[in-house]
Amino acid sequence: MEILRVENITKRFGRFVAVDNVSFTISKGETVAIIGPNGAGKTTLVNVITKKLEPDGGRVFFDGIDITRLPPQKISRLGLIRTFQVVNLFPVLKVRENLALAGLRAGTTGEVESVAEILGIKRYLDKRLVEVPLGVQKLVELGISLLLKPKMLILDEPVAGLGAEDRFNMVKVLLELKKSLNLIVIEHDMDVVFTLVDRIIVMDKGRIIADGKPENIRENKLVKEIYLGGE
Amino acid sequence: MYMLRRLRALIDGNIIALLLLIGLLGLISFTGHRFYMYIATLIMIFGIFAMGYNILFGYAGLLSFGHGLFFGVGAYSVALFTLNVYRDPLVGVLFSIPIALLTSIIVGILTLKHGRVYFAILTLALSMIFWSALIKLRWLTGGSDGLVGIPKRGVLVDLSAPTVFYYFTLVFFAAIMLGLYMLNKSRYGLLLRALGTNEDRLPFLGYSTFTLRMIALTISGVVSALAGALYAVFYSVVTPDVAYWTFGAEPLVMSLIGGSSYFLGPLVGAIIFVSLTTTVARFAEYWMLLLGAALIAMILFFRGGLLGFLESLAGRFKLGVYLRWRF
Amino acid sequence: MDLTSFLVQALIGLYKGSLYWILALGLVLIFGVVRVINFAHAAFYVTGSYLMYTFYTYTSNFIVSLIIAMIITGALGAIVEITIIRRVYKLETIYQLLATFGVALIANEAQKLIWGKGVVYISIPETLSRGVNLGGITINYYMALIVVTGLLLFIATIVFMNYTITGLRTRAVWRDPVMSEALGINTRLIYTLVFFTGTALAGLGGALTVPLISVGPGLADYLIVTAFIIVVIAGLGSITGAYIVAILVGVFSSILVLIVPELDIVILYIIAALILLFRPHGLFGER
Amino acid sequence: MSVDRRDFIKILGAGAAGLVVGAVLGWATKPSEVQEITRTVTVTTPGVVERRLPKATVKIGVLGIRSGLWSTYGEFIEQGARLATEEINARGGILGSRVELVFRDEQADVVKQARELVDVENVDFIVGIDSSGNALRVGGIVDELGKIVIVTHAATHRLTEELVFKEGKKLIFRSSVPVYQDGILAAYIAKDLPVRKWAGINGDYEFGRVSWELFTKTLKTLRPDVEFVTAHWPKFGTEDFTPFISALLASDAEALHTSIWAIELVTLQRQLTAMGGYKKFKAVISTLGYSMDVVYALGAGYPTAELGTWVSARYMWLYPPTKINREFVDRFKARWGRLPAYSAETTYSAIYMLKAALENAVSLDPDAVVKALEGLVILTPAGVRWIRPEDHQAVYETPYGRITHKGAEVPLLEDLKAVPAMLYYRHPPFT
Repeated sequence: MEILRVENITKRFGRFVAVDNVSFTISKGETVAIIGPNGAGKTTLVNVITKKLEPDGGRVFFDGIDITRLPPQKISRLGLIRTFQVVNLFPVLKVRENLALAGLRAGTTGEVESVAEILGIKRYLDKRLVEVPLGVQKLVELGISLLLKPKMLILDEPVAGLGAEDRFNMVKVLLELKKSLNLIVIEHDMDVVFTLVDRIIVMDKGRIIADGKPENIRENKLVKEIYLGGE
Repeated sequence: MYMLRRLRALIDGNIIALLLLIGLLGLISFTGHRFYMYIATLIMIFGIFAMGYNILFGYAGLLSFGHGLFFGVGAYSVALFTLNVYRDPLVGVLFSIPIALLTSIIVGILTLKHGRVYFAILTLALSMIFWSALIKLRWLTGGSDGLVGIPKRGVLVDLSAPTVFYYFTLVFFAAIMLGLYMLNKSRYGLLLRALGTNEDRLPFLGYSTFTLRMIALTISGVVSALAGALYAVFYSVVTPDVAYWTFGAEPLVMSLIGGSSYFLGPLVGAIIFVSLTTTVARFAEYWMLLLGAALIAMILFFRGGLLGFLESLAGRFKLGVYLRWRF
Repeated sequence: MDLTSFLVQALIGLYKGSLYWILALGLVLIFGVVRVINFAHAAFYVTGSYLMYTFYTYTSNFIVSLIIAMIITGALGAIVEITIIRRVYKLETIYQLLATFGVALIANEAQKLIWGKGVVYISIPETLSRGVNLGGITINYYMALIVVTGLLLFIATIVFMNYTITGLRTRAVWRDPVMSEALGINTRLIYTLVFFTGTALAGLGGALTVPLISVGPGLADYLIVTAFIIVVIAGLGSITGAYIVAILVGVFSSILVLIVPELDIVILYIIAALILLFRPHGLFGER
Repeated sequence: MSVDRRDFIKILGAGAAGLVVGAVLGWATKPSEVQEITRTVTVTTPGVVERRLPKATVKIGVLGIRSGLWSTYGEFIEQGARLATEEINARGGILGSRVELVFRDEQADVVKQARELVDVENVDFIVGIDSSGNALRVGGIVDELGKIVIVTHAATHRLTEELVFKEGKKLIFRSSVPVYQDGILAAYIAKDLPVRKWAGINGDYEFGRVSWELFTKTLKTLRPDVEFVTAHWPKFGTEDFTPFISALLASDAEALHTSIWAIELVTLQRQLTAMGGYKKFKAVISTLGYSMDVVYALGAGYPTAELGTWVSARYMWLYPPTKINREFVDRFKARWGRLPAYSAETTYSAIYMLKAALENAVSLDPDAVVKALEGLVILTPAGVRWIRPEDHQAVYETPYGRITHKGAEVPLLEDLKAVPAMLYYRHPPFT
């Protein structure tokens, strides 16, 4: 059964076409990675799906509902939650307050402590966000997303900028998460992608150039040429 | 046990300072010195105005140049109500609340859809329209001379004795300050602070920034209007000057002087502003010159306001920080 | 309402619009390049008027006094930039606004100290005080001179910005100060120069108006409002926009005086608010 | 202390003048008001010898505009107050008590300043106040101040008609003529001019509006054949009147009425001249045209219309041709180097009003002084002032005159036209 359907999404910036007529469907329970070189249009695509940006054409359905015209807060309330590439939270608020913002919205204030426990950031709860390390900030970002009770979670480069240990932690948490909800990750780190996902969508120059199981993608010639080959 | 924990969570440096100040203001009435009481009343009224203003400015991060409009709406509601409908200052002041609520919502609908710079400009434009209307609608507002004879002695309450009016203002002041304090501690306080910090992120948490901004504007508008209402009763007269943009910019200056990122900043700013203008105005003609110099000095050297300056001192001497609302 | 009086009213509006434009020009220039909303702009304008009054009274030479008034006002602007404004560039807009507001307060009171509290003006130079009679209304050559000066200033600014090296450098800073710095443009110098030019233009405007209006301490408080309305409706930082809007505001408000004398000023505010509600970036704003 | 000869003569003069006014009143008004007048005559009786005030110093707070565009008006008030005080102190003060002045800028929140004057500086009286809004603001809290306030410039009729007469705020007085001068008296001048079509340009604030309303209403009753063809309303702080002037000139008006004042009037007159207004308008009535700041600023360039540029003020140095006025003008000129502006005289006289009232009440108790001021008749430079008991308004006459240039230091006036105050003041109950 499908949970997300993207139909002919197009986004232009002036004359530049960032996302060019992209369509795909994701089924419930699937964990998907969107990969591609820089400027391939991955983040723009996610921005359009979650309405950080208005699409120039096409439609998006989430859980059977047309969300193309909905404002971001409605989409969030439907359970389609995303994170950002660069930590995008509330730096002067305490970690606990950052989490509480999500808790207050979704009625999960009582779970703040336990989520922090699971993510291993409990000892940072009473520090301001700016005062904690980047790895912890990324986990806070994730914690907020979890407290929002997502049906689907879109993670924009969850391990970017993290050290080896933080990266390992994050992947561990994500592996746990994929059991209970739909994940989409945008990621450059191929190790992470291949350990985590069931399906990979490859984008280049705003188009999908390949879509399939990880092992197939690894073998795809075109992908190798423009993307994996470059690594 | 739980109640006790809740209570402890509510107590911090701010509330202690606030209670001390309210107590001190209460004590001033016992001196019986009318000028001190007058200055204290001004501090309370402008304190309310500035604190109301800072909900929008310091919390929600929205710069308004049109708060004279809300102050004016409060002042003119009391005046028109007590002079034409029911002759009682208390009922009049309370009457200003629904009017201010309505005004805030209308202003919000007109101004909150665009970015922050345009919010500043649009509020300025709206307040200037309101100001012109006060001058032009002479049959209703008395034009530039305003409305005179707003009663202190009404059907229900008699505030004509200076001490009685002082306590009247003090009750409103204390109620509003404690109310704002609770707000600051509540979930809305958190949300408003988040709004001021990173409003673009909130929609992705499922919050509508428009609604949050509207809440901030409404609270701010109503509190500012209450200040205007008290001011009108206090002076017995209201003129369009209170709606002019320069008047509306005063709470901004107060917030900055005290420190707009601190809960008590605007109040501290109001105390300094009222005392300072009272003092420098004694230099007769050149008080504006001194005011200008003071303003520049503040911007160049004490940008966090007085509380920011104190915090940096406290930081230097490793004293705990009790005043900062963010903690 | 016959056609002649309507046309005359429009002509008067053209002259008023040109005055508004000369007042707004420096403001736009400074905002565009330096990104500072200069609240003290009108105070510099009035300073120009006072200086013109003083020098003209002593020298009786119109052109010389005009130039001296302009240069001294510009120099005062540069001094303010170097001592105060420079230190607030990196701060939030509101601090910049307040700093320039402080400068305006000081300037107003200083004018009172220097030139007294009385009313000051000079006469229109003999040759320009004559004029043409249109339906009983004399429009003198000096008014025409203002219109021409306004137009020349507009053309000069456009030419300077687009066809000279300094202009191109200024435009580079206008677009992207960080990148310009990386390219080796001395942004600091450009900022001071722009501030000098902007305030000198204010001084020129002020000096040009003394023969027409009367000057007193604190007049700036009343002038700055109109200047802001124009700059905001035009879209902050748009030079062409400011010229067009200034002329439009001049002509429009002038005609309003003729046809709805009861309401003119309110209508102007309402129209300004409506424009901003539907085009918050102003009529000619870029973003 | 004894009443010296000069004072005595002055008091006698005042008493005589009071009788004259009383006679006029008796002729013009209801019998009840005549009774009031007979009481005022008794006021002037010299009292017992051993009379002292409870304080060695009488402190008077002076409020005026001291910052911004109209600060010159605060200066006029200050000059008048200082001159009166210096004179009084040089002659032994009031009943032996010295007079001391405290000045404050009414632009720095007038109510705050008034409170501070009363509660901190402990002044016994307040005089001055330029702006109508400020006068009403102080008036609103005058009972809390508990001190007598004599307004010497602000012209809103509502101060005396509403606050004093209707609301019974007995502590407010006014030594200067209100907007009656600009509206009603202007109409009396206009009625004798051979023109029918009038235009008006007045400030878009209450003073301007009321001036024009009173002018048109009165003139219509006096001369039913007149027409008011157009009215313009420049806002407060208008720096350039050209669009208004061209609109005025586009109408078919023959004469112009304006209550624009101070710097704005200077600009208006200059631009009116430059745009050919004086070729079109046969007569111009400028109600505050003989305010000294305007007179000095326009000087020899003060334009004259064919049928006259009719100007007035709340007092003019060249009227009345009495000894007391001549001497006042001379002393003022010697002291300040300029001819007295009207608010200098109104403030000067306000202080003499206080002196007279104090000498009569022999008390600083506000109620006693209010009683002494009510109905007071006093000879002042502007002529005989009668403090009308009902509304505490000083009743006196200031004429209009045509601007003429005779090579004097300033433009002079000719054809002075005075109208009895009883005709052009509004009277209780102000309906």
